[in-house]
Amino acid sequence: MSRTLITDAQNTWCPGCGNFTIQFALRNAIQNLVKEGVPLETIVLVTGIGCHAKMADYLNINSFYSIHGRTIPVATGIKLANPELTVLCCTGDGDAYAEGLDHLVFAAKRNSHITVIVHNNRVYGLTTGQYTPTSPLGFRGRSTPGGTIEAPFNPLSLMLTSGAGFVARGTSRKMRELEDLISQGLRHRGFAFIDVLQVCATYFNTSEVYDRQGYALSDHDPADFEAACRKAQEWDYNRDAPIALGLFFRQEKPVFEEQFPRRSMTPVDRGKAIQAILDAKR
Amino acid sequence: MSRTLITDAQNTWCPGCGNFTIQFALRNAIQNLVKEGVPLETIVLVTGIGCHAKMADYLNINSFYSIHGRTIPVATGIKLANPELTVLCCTGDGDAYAEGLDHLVFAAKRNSHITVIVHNNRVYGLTTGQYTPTSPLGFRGRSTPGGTIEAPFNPLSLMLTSGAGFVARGTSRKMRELEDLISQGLRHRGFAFIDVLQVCATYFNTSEVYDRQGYALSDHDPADFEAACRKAQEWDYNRDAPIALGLFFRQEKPVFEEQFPRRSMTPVDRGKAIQAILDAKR
Amino acid sequence: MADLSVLTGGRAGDGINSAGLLVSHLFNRMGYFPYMYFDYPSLIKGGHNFTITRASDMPVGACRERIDVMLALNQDTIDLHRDLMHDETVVIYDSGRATAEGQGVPVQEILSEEQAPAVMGNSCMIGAFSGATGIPFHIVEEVFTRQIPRGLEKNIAVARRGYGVVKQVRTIEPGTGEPLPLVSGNEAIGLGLLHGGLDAFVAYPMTPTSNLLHFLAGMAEEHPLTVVHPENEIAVILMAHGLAYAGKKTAVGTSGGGFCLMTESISMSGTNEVPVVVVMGQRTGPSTGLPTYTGQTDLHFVLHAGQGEFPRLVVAPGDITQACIWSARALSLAWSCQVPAIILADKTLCEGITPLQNGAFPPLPSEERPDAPSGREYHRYSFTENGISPMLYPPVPGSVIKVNSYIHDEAGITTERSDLTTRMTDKRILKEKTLRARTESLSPVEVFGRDHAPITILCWGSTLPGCREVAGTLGFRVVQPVVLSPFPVNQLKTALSGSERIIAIEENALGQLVMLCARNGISVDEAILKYDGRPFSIEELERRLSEVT
Amino acid sequence: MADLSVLTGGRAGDGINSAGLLVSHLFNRMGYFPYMYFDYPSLIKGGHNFTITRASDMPVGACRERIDVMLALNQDTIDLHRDLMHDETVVIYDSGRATAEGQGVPVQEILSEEQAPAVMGNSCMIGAFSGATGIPFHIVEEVFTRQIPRGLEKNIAVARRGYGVVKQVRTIEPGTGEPLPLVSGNEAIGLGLLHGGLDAFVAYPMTPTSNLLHFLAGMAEEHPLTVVHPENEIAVILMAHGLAYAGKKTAVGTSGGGFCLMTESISMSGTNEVPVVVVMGQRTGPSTGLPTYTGQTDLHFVLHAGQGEFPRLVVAPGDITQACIWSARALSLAWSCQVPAIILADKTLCEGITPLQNGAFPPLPSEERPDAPSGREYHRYSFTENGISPMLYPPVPGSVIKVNSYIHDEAGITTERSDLTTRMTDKRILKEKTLRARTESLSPVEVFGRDHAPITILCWGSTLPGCREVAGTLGFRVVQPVVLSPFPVNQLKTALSGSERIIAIEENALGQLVMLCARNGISVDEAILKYDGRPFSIEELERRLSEVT
Ligand SMILES: Cc1ncc(C[n+]2csc(CCOP(=O)(O)OP(=O)(O)O)c2C)c(N)n1
Ligand SMILES: Cc1ncc(C[n+]2csc(CCOP(=O)(O)OP(=O)(O)O)c2C)c(N)n1
Ligand code: SF4
Ligand code: SF4
Ligand SMILES: [Mg+2]
Ligand SMILES: [Mg+2]
Repeated sequence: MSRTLITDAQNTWCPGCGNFTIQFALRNAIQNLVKEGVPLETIVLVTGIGCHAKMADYLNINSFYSIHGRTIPVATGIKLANPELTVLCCTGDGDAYAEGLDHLVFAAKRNSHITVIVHNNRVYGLTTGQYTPTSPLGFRGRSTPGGTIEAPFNPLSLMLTSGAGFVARGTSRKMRELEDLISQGLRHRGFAFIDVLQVCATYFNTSEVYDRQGYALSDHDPADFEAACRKAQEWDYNRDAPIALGLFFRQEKPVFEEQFPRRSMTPVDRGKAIQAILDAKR
Repeated sequence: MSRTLITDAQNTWCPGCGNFTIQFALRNAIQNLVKEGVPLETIVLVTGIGCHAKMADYLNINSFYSIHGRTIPVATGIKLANPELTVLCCTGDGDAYAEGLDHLVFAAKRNSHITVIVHNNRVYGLTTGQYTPTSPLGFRGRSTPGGTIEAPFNPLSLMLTSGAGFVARGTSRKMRELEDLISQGLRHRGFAFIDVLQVCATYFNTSEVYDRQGYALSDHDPADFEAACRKAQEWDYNRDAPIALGLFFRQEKPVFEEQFPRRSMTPVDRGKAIQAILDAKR
Repeated sequence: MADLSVLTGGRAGDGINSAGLLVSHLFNRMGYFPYMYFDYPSLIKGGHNFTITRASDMPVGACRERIDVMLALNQDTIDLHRDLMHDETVVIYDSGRATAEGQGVPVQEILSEEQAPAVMGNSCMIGAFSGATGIPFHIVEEVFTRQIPRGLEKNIAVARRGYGVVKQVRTIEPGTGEPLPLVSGNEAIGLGLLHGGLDAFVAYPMTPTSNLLHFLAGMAEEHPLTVVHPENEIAVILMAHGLAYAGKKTAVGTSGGGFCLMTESISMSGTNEVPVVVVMGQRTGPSTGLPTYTGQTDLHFVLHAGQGEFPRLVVAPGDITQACIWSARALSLAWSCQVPAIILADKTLCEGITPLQNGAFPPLPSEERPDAPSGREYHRYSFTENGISPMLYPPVPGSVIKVNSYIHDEAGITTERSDLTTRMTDKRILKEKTLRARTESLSPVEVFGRDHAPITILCWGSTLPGCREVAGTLGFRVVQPVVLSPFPVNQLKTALSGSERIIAIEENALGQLVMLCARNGISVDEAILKYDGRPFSIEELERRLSEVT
Repeated sequence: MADLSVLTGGRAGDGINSAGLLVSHLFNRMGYFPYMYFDYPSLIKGGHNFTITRASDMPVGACRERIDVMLALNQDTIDLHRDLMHDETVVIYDSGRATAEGQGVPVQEILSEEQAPAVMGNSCMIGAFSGATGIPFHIVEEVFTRQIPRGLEKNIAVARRGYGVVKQVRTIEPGTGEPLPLVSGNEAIGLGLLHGGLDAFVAYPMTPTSNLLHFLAGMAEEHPLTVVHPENEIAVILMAHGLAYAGKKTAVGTSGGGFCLMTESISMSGTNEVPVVVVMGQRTGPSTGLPTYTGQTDLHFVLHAGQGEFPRLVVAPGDITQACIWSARALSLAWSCQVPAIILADKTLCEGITPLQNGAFPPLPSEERPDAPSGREYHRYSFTENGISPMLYPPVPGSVIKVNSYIHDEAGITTERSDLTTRMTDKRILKEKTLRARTESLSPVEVFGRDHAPITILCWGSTLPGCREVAGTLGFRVVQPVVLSPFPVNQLKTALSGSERIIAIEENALGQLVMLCARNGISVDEAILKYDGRPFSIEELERRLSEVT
């Protein structure tokens, strides 16, 4: 692999932004994949719109820089088109948990073979700091100057309930561990969901909380659904509590895209198929 | 209450359709509410588009016959406008679980004080029988003639995870019990969710299954979240299993709409507010 | 006989659509050109449904207000359609369900005597219809054999009984035509797309294009075609974007409400140049409107849907053969020019059934697209003379393929530079030119009727067959732009030249084609508009035309 | 002095917007009319931001390509804007961050000597600016006192130091105007809506209208106003439907992408007659485009968005005062005619800042709406002479209030009848007439510049101030339709009458107003178009106009 994985595009994330960590963790995970023999050109990144989404400009790999909230159906479409491709999404919490939540639930339900990395900074970064579905209750953002009146939801629980076969949580405060989770996610045969607690240096700097409360999951069996649900509920994205990091749940299930035809119809196929229909309708 | 609750509109549900049962259960629940002193004119029904949605034509009460998938935000808007109103949705499974799933999750998260009755016939009725998110795996609908490849999700679990404060399941096979659940839902201060297993006589006649597998929840404490989650998982909307009917979970929480101002600004208020801003910007 | 109309009516759920289709097939076998219109409200069982099959020795595609044979499966059919009957209308009715003047068929009795299930009642009525009109029974047998997959023998037996209980009151002489395939507009669009190279179809059900989804889902059972019905229309079009980005020719189907939800991604297609093809079946609006009725009210919406300015192909086929031809072309042009394409149909076209003429599968325009440069780094959006960049799909060893909804540079990296912004818009303008040139070579404007006639009917979409027919009678010319974007102004002017009077016919209240013409310097003298959800009948067209000519 | 431009530049995150605003306030206090343009890329920190404050003794609203004072907080400011400098440009720069010819201010040193935090660096530069241009220090104190809520004394101290370290190189004579409130377009729209009776505002953030959400969310902290930011734009507009159904005057805010998601419910508003008001701020498209730059590319999209045909109000204010006036009117007209209304703005208007002229809050047109009949049963959609039905909100004892997205009867019950379908469309046509009459009484077309001048500039939206200015210089007339739907054809014709040459000016590639005029029989001779995301400068307008006149 001679190509560098970083483009020449000027990086415009704020100093101290957690996206840098995610970028390097992801770059490393991709490099490892390539080392293992996955051709780089078979990897495709889909992003939404937001600070997180700039990953599409910064990583020198195939990419589909989509619109706000709409990474996942694009990724499923790509995978459907060609199951040889490794398809991953870098999406924001505004993107995946608000604007386009339904797609996330359905990708889990279908077990679409894509990896979804949520840059969960718990704020809308690029639109200058409004609350998101994972902001804590009382969060003072620009659309809620007096503090939000909505408690956050728990994306891990939601994904477990929706049927996700790979549910993990990392943080931009721990790059090695994150790299490892992403690597595992990319290797998982089926839908892989990684909620990354990402620090937004400008609008919601949670470094201290994640450093203090975060701990690595251990003594936990990722095959145990009940245990995963319990662990997921330990921290509700709101109140102070220990924040488990690592792989919560993994289970292989039939993959959505594998149940579709691999080859396309040839022109001769088409002619015959059309003729057969016409004949039947005479 | 002199007004009859049924309009003159010609009813066009198929013979044997479970919607009739829901209609009468709902009518009775409303009548009870009115008997208890809730003025009929303060009740508002919001429906989506589908067979279920014809309820708006058939019940002689205030109604907002919305578009496909979009009952819930309309209902929240109405409740926000006037918290004196009792606002309920009759929505379909295509409506609430596919087209507009995100709104359902967010209404639960917000604890919007509305009652959502899902006519869950596990099929798109009005568009002539396609699978929905709660159709069993392998369901042969018109868009999936060879059978679906997606397992259903479990709406009760999803609602519990999303923070719903009232989660219940009824069936069109049991009108009395359904009436009771609806009555309770309408009285619940906050978001009330009722999944109604409704028989579609034409495209998915599940009467026999519901009659055979359905049983009334008993010995169950609706205040116990864990127990509710377990009970909800007993049947996965797919394989044969006992189907619990009744109130799974209930918990009071702060209501979304109560945290907004009740009164409007008077013209004098407006003048002053505008002047104050102008002065500050000089 | 040259023109015969049969109305088949009954309750929703009684299989009226299939019964009407069998009637149409009988005419098809007899050597006529049938046209079937299906009228049904938005409900599943119990309401009133009817079909009108009109058969002629010329291709037709609109109904008359005169019914020659009425096949009544219930009383409503008799009561609701009296105004269509004339002195010689042959009425055949199920005597167990209706009373009328005409010939009653004791369907129930026959079924029980034949130990046949209730669903075979229609076969009995079809038999009676054939008997009364003198269609030879071997034709009935032939049609049943070809069209009724299950319980053939019993169906034939029941039909034979129906055939026997009525007396022949008309004679239908065998026509001269060969039986052609009878297809609906939805099927024609589906076949055209397949011919055009369709790899994948994604849709969320919505009348009037749900049946296109059903048709292609059926195809996918037997052929390597990817058909997906996802959670909603937003997912639909975004999956299409993903599929197309990775090289699969993809179309989606919807109607107005679903189309609204797709507009954001149509605009994305304008910027990211990923070709998506949308089959948009109009119905009566606004909003939910009349879901099972027709209209031509969305032309300007589809012409302008999505923020920003970008080229798009909009074609509005006027009949089933055009639907087939232009669906293939739309897919092909979308890919050759890397633009979004919209196939604008309506309920009349989508659900009407007529024979597919020969020539519906012409060779496709070649998909000229520049090759990717060898040796140089690949840029998804490289500037070229005609605005069309080389389009590759992953995986391509050594190449990075980036598409982007932001304004981007040639490589697909986001930019905010003012010069690049202008250049990318200029690239889109160039693409529109290229698209225009390519559509212009495919006769985007059709002319029918009397050459150089001084009076011209200007129409678009599904009103074409009716307009063609009345123009034939009245000696008018018919001009129909099939391509509506890029609007073929010059061809249209040529087609209209010499007209002394141009009369537009549209099924909307605003005269949307008239508006489009006016904007392009073409003035229309008169507009005949209708907006009750029902297609124009021949008589209505004649009446309204005579009022203004 | 009659015309002075100050460019303030630095990195995103350096508070350039606030610094530029303080400069504008200084001019405001000095008795001038400032106009501030804010240019920033879509990122949070580090990229290059700049503002241009132009001050004049006449109201202005567009920039010049000449900068008289440059306030450079970093080196980029110097390097990127050299082309705007002239021989006498006064350059003031933070000598710790930039080197340039001009007067350096040792901001860092001053701050540490004053023990002031880094954020006060801008105050130091503002002080230096005032010192160099001879703005009396008491004016600086006055502005700081009014505009800087926190740390006032230290800010003043720091400014005083800045004031002292430079030498005065220009003199700004006090002007004669009274200080007016300086507001942004977003604020003007918000204030107009409040004046118009706004009860609730619902929005999902999207540039360039996010600040409208922020502004109204701030208002809601102190006043009984309902402001909601829900999960996405679909929820936004449907909540608005619910709020409006229950009697609350509601507006929503968005830009192109979000607007796409709202189109389905705009169409619903066409059928269910629930008034919703959408503030639509255009930005450079298509798709994500350039999120923080401007454009006028969505006119036809908003005119036709949503399936089906229905009346809608579209107003495109040209400056901040019009934005205030017409936002109030849009809300009021939407409610009086029960139609959807769109306030079409763009980034230039939304985020530009100028003084709000007196007269921005005229009395509202009266909301004439028929009363509900007493004694008779209430019907939400009863037929009336002008198409406007009595509108009640629940709860009304004894009345049932049904709204419906299907075609319905007067009571709001679904119908599929052809006669009712036609009548309901006719009702919508009547409503459009009524809406037209009501807008016509509010001078929907504005005329500026020289009376009866033979050359007319035709423009719409935010290009107005620039056009007005160059027309003043060149002796042209300016005609601006503020209302774009129902299109005021007659008023526009009157306004244009006697023009020998009509030149349209638009920030798009297609000439969308030109297209709209053509459709309405008004032909435009020339179109000057620009589509790089940046607003026209005065010089550019003059240059382009001189090319064609
Ligand atoms: C349909 C639509 N609505 C709104 C926006 C404006 N917008 C752009 S990015 C963004 C929020 C992004 O938040 P998140 O997904 O959390 O990303 P972050 O910037 O925090 O990484 C929004 C609302 C848009 N581009 N499109
Ligand atoms: C945006 C949009 N997409 C699709 C449709 C077509 N449509 C009408 S009803 C319906 C399905 C209804 O299914 P469900 O909500 O389960 O209701 P049911 O008929 O089963 O009661 C669909 C897809 C529509 N009206 N609007
Ligand atoms: S705003 Fe937050 S998320 Fe965005 S680049 Fe800055 S620090 Fe990162
Ligand atoms: S199709 Fe099913 S849900 Fe619809 S009316 Fe008939 S039985 Fe009821
Ligand atoms: Mg975020
Ligand atoms: Mg259903």
